Amino acid sequence: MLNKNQIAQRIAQELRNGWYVNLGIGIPTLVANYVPKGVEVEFQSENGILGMGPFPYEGDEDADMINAGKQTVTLLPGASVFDSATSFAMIRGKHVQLTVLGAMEVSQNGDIANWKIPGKMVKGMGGAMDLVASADNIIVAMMHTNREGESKLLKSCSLPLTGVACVKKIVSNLAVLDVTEHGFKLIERAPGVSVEEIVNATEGNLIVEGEIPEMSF
Amino acid sequence: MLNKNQIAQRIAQELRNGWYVNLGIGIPTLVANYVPKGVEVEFQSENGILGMGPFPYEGDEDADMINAGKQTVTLLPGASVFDSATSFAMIRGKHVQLTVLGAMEVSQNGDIANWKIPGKMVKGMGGAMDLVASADNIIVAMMHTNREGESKLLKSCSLPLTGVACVKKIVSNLAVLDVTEHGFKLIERAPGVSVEEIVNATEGNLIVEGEIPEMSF
Amino acid sequence: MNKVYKNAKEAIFDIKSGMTLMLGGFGLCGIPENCIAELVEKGVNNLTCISNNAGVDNFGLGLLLQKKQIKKMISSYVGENEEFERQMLSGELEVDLIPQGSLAERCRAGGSGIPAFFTPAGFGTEVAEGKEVRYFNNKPHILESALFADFALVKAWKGDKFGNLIYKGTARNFNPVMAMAGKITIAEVEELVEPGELDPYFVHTPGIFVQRIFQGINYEKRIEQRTFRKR
Amino acid sequence: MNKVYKNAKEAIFDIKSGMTLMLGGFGLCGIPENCIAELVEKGVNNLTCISNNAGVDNFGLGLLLQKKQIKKMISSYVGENEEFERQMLSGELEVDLIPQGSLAERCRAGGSGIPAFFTPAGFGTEVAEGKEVRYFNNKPHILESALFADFALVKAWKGDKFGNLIYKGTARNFNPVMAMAGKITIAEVEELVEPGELDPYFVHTPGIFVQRIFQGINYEKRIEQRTFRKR
Repeated sequence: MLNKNQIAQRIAQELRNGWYVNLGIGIPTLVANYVPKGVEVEFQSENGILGMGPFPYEGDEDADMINAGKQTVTLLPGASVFDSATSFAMIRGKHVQLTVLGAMEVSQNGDIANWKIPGKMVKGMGGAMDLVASADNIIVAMMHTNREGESKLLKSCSLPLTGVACVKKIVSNLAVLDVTEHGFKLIERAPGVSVEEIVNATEGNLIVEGEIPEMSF
Repeated sequence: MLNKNQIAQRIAQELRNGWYVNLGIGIPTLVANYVPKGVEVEFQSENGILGMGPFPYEGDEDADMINAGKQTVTLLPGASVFDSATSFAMIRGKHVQLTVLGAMEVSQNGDIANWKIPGKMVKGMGGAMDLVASADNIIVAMMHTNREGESKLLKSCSLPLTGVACVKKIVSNLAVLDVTEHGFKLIERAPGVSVEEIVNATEGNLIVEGEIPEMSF
Repeated sequence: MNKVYKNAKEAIFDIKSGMTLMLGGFGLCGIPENCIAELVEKGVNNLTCISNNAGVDNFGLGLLLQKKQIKKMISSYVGENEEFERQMLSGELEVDLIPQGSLAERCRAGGSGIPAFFTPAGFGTEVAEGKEVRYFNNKPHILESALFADFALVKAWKGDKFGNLIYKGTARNFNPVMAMAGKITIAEVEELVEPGELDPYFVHTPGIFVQRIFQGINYEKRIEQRTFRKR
Repeated sequence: MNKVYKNAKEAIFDIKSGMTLMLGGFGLCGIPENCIAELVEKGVNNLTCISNNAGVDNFGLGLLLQKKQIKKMISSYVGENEEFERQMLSGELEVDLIPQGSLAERCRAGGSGIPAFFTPAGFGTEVAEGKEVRYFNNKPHILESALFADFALVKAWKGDKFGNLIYKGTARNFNPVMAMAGKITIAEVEELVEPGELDPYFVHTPGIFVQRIFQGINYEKRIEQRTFRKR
């Protein structure tokens, strides 16, 4: 079973040279720590940064330099800063090659829900709806099941949707799965996790074809 | 009868303190030379200038600093330069208080034609269609008649339109006229021009009420 | 062209209860601190506030929420604010949640004379309810309309007397697009300079979008998530 | 992220006959001189060119018109060019004339994932023919669609290896919006600098919109209307 950092590390293997990448809040943010050697990417933050760098050194935090998670960050050489309309022009206009975000639920056709639990929690969608509606390449970082052990990979989402038929790949604590025409397709198992465990943790249609390799780092 | 400079000078009397003003090519450009004392305005040029100044001193011409008429110009202190989309955001968004432009024809309901003579001359509309469709306050600077002595203030335009029911005021070589619900309303005569001459030079419906004052400079 | 006001109190003198305001900022970054403080002081209420976020419990728009001066919020993300959540879930506060990119573009559209545009964001979700759907290039889009405000309150780094503004870092965010969409836009700046001091090639918000400007005081610039590395 | 090409010849190597190109510039100000010269040299034809103007008879896009490499022009203003007028009136050249603001906004829309928007410009004129009309706030608007190009060719003052660009004066004009709308955007710059040399708060075109960049040579920067005062 993967911890949060390992999920991020596995996702980082999907990065390709020259890509612009938007990382959501939470686990996705950690992906920046695992960019493979030899791969150059630039991180976009939807509040208006291209070329986002690491956290500042202690004492150098600048209230005027934050990321979309409101964390103090730095800029790398060659970075640029812009307004919110320009930022979403990049996103909506498909200039960002990969979006990584979290989810409360994903359905087997790629629907995603991550912004609202009716009557209980309403944080808002932030930039997620723009991101999932526009990105050609969306990877979801999530736990396979909730605290009660119930699957979050469903036949259809029970929560209000963020986007429809948009998720392409899921990296959970148990597995890597592609979202295909016929449902979730199991690609890799987390170290020490059996196919059976993944089958049991997946409510939506799960396609298991041939030998499923264990993921490697 | 007014010459081109006098037309510009009469239009300049319409400027009000604090206005942003877009001047078209030709006579309208000359308006900048006659801003009344005590009136502060800023000139917008649709290729991307706010705070356009006079022509540069000889030898200081900069190919990278032109106005919408492709003339070399300067910037005044407090000026700004921007891209074409931002420039027309200002225009379309009604942030410009006055537009002055030329016309080949104006009709009594305020239609204007100034960009094309079918089969003969097609220069294009440039920014004129955006300007006339959006400005609340449009003054047309024009000759009252063409070279053949035919009226250019018509019942309806014969040439392809630039905009419909948009012109508010006309300053011609013969007169100042408002465009009203019932047609052209004569406001002032050019020095030495009789009401009869104006009537004869105006094909569209012309309203003449009471004594018509001669314009003063 | 002198648009200078003495302070927030004078600049917002004619903001009245029931009006619609846009407020720049992302989280607590780039928010018009002086104007917000003065709105609390003034006690206007029944406000409709268009702002990406709603501040935190005791800062930013949270201050107006505490005093129940806000009738309706139009935002994209409102986490980090318990009082907000309480008022919303209890029905005291109307809330219109909008995808962040649509919010930014709708402000820009309002300032740009574009009454409506199509975007893919929100198709198939609650956000699309009641909105026209049209397919372009086989992909569904929804029609979103322009947003306007009686007053836009923005915060900039430096500004001149003509209203030209530049922003520092990510404090830019929604400020430029909201400056475009206010019937009256009030800019508060950390430093007010003379016309000619800002480089005309690098002005972020041309003065035409700004009707009033003043130099703010006592900026707290609170950091919401202080994250750092050890040296 | 190194996007640097050696020169125009290498940067435009895969531009082919029949393609749609966007070319920045207003009149002769801010035009991609090196790319245009290389297109002439290369001899590609049947091009659709989206550009605010069409150059003059012997410079700018006029050079491509002379060689009859252009099948169709999409522009807002094409005066100052006799060969253009001749080709257009004789029917050799297809011409789509668009209001200047709509042209700029349609490029920006293409780059921003906005397939269509409403604008008042052109209502009641030839431009509106065949387009949807809708009233907003009692005022008629027409629906305009996004523009795209196989290649956008833009000219900037300075640029870095990541494709970040800044423009000088009014040479900015259509360049930033066209940079957004090219499937591949090629930027030619007067000065190529290292990442970090441009101030990140004042970049005009973020590098994400630029796929290739090269330092141009022998800029003529011809002045169309040299106007001046005596000292």
